[in-house]
Amino acid sequence: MNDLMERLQRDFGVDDITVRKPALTTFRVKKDSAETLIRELRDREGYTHLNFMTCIDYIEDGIFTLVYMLHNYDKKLSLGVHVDISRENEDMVSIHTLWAQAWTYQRELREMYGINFPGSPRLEEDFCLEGWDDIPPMRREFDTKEFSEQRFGHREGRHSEEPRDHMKVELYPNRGGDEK
Amino acid sequence: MIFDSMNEWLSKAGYFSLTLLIVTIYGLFVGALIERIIAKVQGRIGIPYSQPFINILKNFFKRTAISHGIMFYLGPVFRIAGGIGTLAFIPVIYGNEMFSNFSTAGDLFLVIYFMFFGQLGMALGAGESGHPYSAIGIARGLSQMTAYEVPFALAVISIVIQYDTLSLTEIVAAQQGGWQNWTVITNWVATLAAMLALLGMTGYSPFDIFLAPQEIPIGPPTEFHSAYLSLLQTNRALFGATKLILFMNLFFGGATGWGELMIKTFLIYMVAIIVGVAFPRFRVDQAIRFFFKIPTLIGVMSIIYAQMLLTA
Amino acid sequence: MVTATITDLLLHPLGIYVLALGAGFLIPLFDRAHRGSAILVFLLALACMVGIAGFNLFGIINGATAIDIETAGIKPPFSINLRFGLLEGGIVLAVNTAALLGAWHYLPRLKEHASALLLYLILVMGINGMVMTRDLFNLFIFIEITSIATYALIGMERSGSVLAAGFKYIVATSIASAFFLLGTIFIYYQTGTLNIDDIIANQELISGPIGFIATLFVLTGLLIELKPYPANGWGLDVYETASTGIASLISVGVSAGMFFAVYKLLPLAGDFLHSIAFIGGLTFLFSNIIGLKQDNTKRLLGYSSIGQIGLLTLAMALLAQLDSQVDIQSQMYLIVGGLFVNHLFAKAGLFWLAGLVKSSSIRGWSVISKRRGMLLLLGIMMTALVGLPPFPGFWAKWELVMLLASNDMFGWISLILLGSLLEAAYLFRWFSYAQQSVADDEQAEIPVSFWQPLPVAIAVLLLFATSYVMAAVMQVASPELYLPLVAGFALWLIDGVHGRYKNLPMLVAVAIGGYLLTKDLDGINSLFSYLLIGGGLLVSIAALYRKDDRKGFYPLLAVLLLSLATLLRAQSSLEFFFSWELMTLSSYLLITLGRDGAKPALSYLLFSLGSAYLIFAGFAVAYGATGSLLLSSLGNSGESMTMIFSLLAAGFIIKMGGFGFHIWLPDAYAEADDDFTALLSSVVSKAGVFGLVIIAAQLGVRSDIGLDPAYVLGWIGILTATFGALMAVFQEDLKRLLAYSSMGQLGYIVTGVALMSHLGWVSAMYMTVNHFLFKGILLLSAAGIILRTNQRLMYKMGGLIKNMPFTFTFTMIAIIAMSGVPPLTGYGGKWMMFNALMDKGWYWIAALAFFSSAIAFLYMFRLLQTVFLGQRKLEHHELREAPAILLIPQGVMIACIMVVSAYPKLLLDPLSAAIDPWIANTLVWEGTAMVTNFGYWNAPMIMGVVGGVWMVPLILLLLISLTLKIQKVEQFNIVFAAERPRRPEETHYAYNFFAHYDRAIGFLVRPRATAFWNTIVEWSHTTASSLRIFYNGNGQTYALFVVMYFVAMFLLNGGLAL
Amino acid sequence: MKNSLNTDDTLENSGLTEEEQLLFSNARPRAYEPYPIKAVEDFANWARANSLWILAFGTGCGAIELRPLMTARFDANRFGVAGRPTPRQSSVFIIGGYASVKTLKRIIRSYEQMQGPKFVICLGICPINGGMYFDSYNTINQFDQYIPVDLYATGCMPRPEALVASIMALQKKIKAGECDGANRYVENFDWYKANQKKVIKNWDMPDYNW
Repeated sequence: MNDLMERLQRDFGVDDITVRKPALTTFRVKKDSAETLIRELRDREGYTHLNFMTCIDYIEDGIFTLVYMLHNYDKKLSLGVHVDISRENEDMVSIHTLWAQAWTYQRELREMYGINFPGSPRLEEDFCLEGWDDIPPMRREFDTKEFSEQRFGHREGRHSEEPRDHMKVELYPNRGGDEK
Repeated sequence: MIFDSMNEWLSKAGYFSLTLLIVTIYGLFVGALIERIIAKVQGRIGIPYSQPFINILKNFFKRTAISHGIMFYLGPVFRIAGGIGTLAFIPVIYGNEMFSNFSTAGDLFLVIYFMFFGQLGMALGAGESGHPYSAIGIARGLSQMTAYEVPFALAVISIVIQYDTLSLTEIVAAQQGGWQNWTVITNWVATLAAMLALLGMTGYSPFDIFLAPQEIPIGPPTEFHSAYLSLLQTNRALFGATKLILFMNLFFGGATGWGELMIKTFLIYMVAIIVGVAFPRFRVDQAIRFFFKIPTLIGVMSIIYAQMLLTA
Repeated sequence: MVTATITDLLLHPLGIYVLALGAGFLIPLFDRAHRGSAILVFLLALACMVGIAGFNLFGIINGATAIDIETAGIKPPFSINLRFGLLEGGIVLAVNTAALLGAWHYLPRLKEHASALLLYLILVMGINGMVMTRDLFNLFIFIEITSIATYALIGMERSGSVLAAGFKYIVATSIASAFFLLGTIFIYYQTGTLNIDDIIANQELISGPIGFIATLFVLTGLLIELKPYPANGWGLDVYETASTGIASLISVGVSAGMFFAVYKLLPLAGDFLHSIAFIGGLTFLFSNIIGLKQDNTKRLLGYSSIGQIGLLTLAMALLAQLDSQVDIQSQMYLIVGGLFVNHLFAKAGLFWLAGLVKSSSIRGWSVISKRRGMLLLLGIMMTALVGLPPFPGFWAKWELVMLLASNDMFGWISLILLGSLLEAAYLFRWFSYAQQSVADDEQAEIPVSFWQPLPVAIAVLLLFATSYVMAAVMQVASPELYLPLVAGFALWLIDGVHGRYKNLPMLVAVAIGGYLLTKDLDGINSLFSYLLIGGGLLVSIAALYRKDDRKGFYPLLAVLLLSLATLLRAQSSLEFFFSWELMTLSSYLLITLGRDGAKPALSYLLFSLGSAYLIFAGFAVAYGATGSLLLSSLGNSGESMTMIFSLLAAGFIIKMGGFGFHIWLPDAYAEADDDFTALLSSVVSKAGVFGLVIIAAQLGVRSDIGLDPAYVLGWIGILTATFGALMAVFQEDLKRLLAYSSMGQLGYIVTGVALMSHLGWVSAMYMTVNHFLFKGILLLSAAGIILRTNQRLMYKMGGLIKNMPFTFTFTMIAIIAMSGVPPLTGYGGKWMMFNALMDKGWYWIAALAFFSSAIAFLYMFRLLQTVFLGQRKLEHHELREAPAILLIPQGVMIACIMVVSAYPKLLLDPLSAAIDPWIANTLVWEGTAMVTNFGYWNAPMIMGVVGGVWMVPLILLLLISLTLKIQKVEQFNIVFAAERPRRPEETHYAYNFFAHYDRAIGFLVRPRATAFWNTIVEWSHTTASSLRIFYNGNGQTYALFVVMYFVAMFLLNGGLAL
Repeated sequence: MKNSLNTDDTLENSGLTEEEQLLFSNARPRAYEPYPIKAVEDFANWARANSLWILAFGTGCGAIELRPLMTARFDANRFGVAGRPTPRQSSVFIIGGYASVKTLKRIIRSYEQMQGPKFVICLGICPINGGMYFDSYNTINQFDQYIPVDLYATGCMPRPEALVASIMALQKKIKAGECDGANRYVENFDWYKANQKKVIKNWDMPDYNW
């Protein structure tokens, strides 16, 4: 494993290598070399399986972190490849040429985050949301509560309580909610 | 002269209406009874005895309906006409002129072929609904029918050889005088083949794929509802009971009274039910292949057996 | 008196030679003056030759004695010794006519060289000489003259291959002449004479080894000239390369001369007759096998020529053998003459056509697909060549086969029939290429003027004339027999009229003709006449729905329907077979008129001819056994009865598409015109039923011998029914489905006939009528559907009930009538057949009948579901109902179905009455109920009960509907939740409808029969290829073959034993 | 809330292409009157109450609570309850908890395909006010804005016992002749349709799924 990481560090300049579990290591790689690196991992290193790919919105840093989770069946090892892309320029190289099923993930990411994967099949089609007409809902600038109230309405009479306070009242009604 | 024959027709029609009523109610009732028995086996209480009747009433009391066209509208009519007609051509109670219905119109052959009448009409009605699942259900149902017809036809030929007649009345007459004269004893091979065919005919598991409630929502009648459906439900009870009466007449000595009829048909029905609850469902091509193997073989043996009986 | 003498002198047969030689001298002279005048002299000379031959022949027919000529007043061998008798006259007239017509055809080429004109005349004269001479040496001289003239004429085309071929030709014929000359010398040595009559008179002098060798030499020399297989490569090369004018003359003229020379010497042949017959048969068969593989037009014609000459040789040798036992001189004239004239004109005509079309490969003949006149000529020539009626070849073959049969020579009969079938195969394959129309840009313009095909047309007329003469001689030429042809011809004259105006005359013609032909029939024939003629007329009314011109359709239809009428009134097997072949031919041509009809029509024709030849063989056996041609004497055939029955039944079953022989049926039905398919299935197929009933009546019932084949027949019938139904289940094409269904339904009828009981026959006849009714309706409905949707694949339709409610209703009723569901007609047929089967104890067949009628439900429902129900395509929303003219005949038939359903007695009484003379009536009626040993059937009561039980729920539902709000919805308003239907195509469940059934028992219907017949075709092609190894194109090899041929003859005839 | 019934008898079906207009009915649903004779209506209501056929369409997490109903422990068969796989033949629609926008579209289709009289029971809190999904971008908050509801069985989730109780309550309500959801839907059709179209943005089906 260390050999591989050293080589990747040398060849691709990966950083932020973290061993999260004995069988799971993650690292970060530059956007430009990500596709080459993943291809290398698939073809040379036996990481033939794409577990999933997903995205994390770091709105504070102005980036999306794409996570490609790869798996090696022979060594029973997983690798998480993190790729940072800018929130303003949310384009990423499509990997559907490596794994045909990746286009599904990419469609989902396109719909939920608005990330573009040029060349990926059926990218513009609806995936989960039918007829979505707002900004992609998983972007953190999207205010879901406001959207919900505006679109779905709000029924009067609903109120929320802090569970801890509520349970105190429920459990110790005589003491006014005091647990002592 | 004309009035005489009119009178005769009218009285026959009147008696037949009575038969029809009894058989339909009996069919619905026995359906509920079977449901309750199954429920008991499963540790439940099960439906009330009145449930089948209420279901039919409920559907009659539906206030809206749609129609896909004239054949769709007529499909259930054909279906229940097939059921009623089949019953009309069967003498229900042996030795009772009142309940011999219109059996002078034709013989066993007529009954067997008239069974197709309702199926064909229903298939056309379901076809016009335009639902692909209806068509799939019919395609499966018809295919399965061609398969179980084979052992049944062989068994019928066998008993026709045995009794040398196609007349249902005479076949029943030949079985009178004690249980040892029943076909099930005298020609048990044919009975076995026919009973296997009955499993397919009743459409219970393992031969219920053409109704497949989950995969192709209940097959041919997918689109039928409201009053159409209540006609179909009535027919299901009526036609089921009619088939049992036919089997009773052919293989179990017929009946000389309504009580005997009910007991015998109920017991015949139980065979299909017990097999049904015990076995999982066949795919339709498996079902076809099944019928072409063992039941057909038994049917073939039944003809040989009948010929041996004849020479012996 | 003086004038008479002058006339006599001028018209003396010798004038032919004088004319030839005289014109030969004059032509160069006139040529110097003016080319045109030379041509005039040339043509005049030829015309006079024809005239002289005709005049003298006319005299001889009218009782004048044969003319013997000895020129120069000296005795042979120094003079030319000629005879002009009946045979000589006929042949000379025919040859000269062919030569004249050929000259006309070839004139554009001939007139380029004056010497060519000269040579042509010399060649014709040589042939005349060969025919007329009575002197061996003269014969040799004429052979040489002919050979050299031929060689010179071939040499006119100065291309390498032609010259090579010509050289091979001259080498081979020289060797042959050398053999002949040697033989002549030996014969002269032994007999001291060269006069053929003297030689024959002194036949006993030719004896010992020398005599043997002499005869061998003479005969072999002549036989080689006839180009026997395999020593005939040289001849084929000439046919292939020489221009058609020459090739035709070689094929018909030179061969005729040689052939007649052999004929003259036949009395000498004695023991050699066997080998001559063998050679002829071998050549006939093998040439025709090899012909299968040929694509080159002229070479194909060459094979055909050689084959025909082989057949002639065979016939002649066989007849000569028989002649020694009984006197068959008149039949011999008929057979040999008929075959000869047939070959002469048909083959010459084909060569001339080939010359006009100038396509070296038969695949290129599609250029004439638009030239209907030329197509017609081509078709007639081929028909004649194959020996189909009404051409001379038909009569000759009939006589030949009958004669052979009466002498128990069945081996030769099979060989002749097999060879004829093969010949038909490749000739009509060619025809089907000629019919295939090509795209317009590929349509090469063939520059043919009106006058150019005229020789061919005249040849056709001559063929017709000869045919009628022959028929007259055979005493079958009744106007009734020819009525179909006359009617067809009359309608053909108005074929240029706009399409719809032709239907009415056709209907009138058929109605009147049919009435005249069938008015005095009784019994079964009368019943069938109502069905075939009445039904045929009814279905033909529907043809009005087509707006286009349909060139040729109506004349052929008239021929077809009227030939059915003549079939019904046939008293003798000859009339029967004549009508049968006419029916086959006209239906074949009608199928070729369909969209892609050419290829399926070919297989239809081949199977039909196969079946016809089986029938032919059956009749031949019967004739052999009874010595009578009457159909009613079939029953006297004693021990051969089983054989006759099997042959005839096999023939009829093939025609009906019986199990294993069905592969022609779906394609032919599918590709024929839609309204014609209706006729084909509902009417024409009944001809097979009629034949079957007739032979069953004549053969099966009268003795117990018929029983065993009847059981086999019953099984064939039921297997046909089962597999027809099974195959119909898996069809996507509407018409193919109906075609297989037809096959299946006819299977039941076959089984019904095979039962040989009264009930069985009544059921078979009842089902025949029923099949006519429902299949007529179904196929006419299909015609309407196809007209509107322009589509035959069922899964591309759907939901048409909304557009075509009448068509749907009619189809539905027809399908209920077909399925056997009470109360409609089908039930009665099934019930009676089941009863009859149980009566007979055929339990297994009964079980299969049950099964197949259950399977039939599958395809019947599929037809209704996928075409009329389910989802309608967007492009079909605007479709209209089928035209009224299609619906009216259907409506009439529906009415018939309804009436017969309610009162089957109306139909059953006449059926039963027709059958009563053959089998004792066993039908028992109790009021309206029919009672059998097993059960009873009360049709009116069933109808009443079903009507009643149907009305009750209907009224109930109508009442409930009053309380309901029923909304009429559109096709996509079906139950759906997750995904809505997008397109009707995706929502219509129709393609591969019974996929699960296929998975379960589809293995039963994998196309085994097709594979079998394909293997047969493959095998015959392989055989053809392997038989061709002798033809390597090398002149030396060919010469060697000629020599080896002689050696083989020597050895075969026991030369070593000397 | 009671809109006057649109007099125009056809719907626009503007969500469909021109070709598809041919394939779907554009008829406007119509309300039905009770039987003129009270006794007949009562009898009919009794029959309807005792034969409740539930559409087998699990729309949300609550569908899991439906399964035990048929088991030996709860045995809803006793009350005439049975499952039915096709909406045409069903009379009761049980909304199993939260309904996402995507599912709502299917619910509307299925509901409209059911034949009246038809009844709707909502399970759980979510159909009432969104429940724990009150702020979700794709879960509707007030189900009765889109489909008329006859009965709510609240809780998260209600147990099968509660479901049985609600079925019995529904029966009582039907017998009393108070379940006229189907008619309410028809009478306020335009209002319901407007609400539905407000949340379902890709309206690619006819306005009423007959």
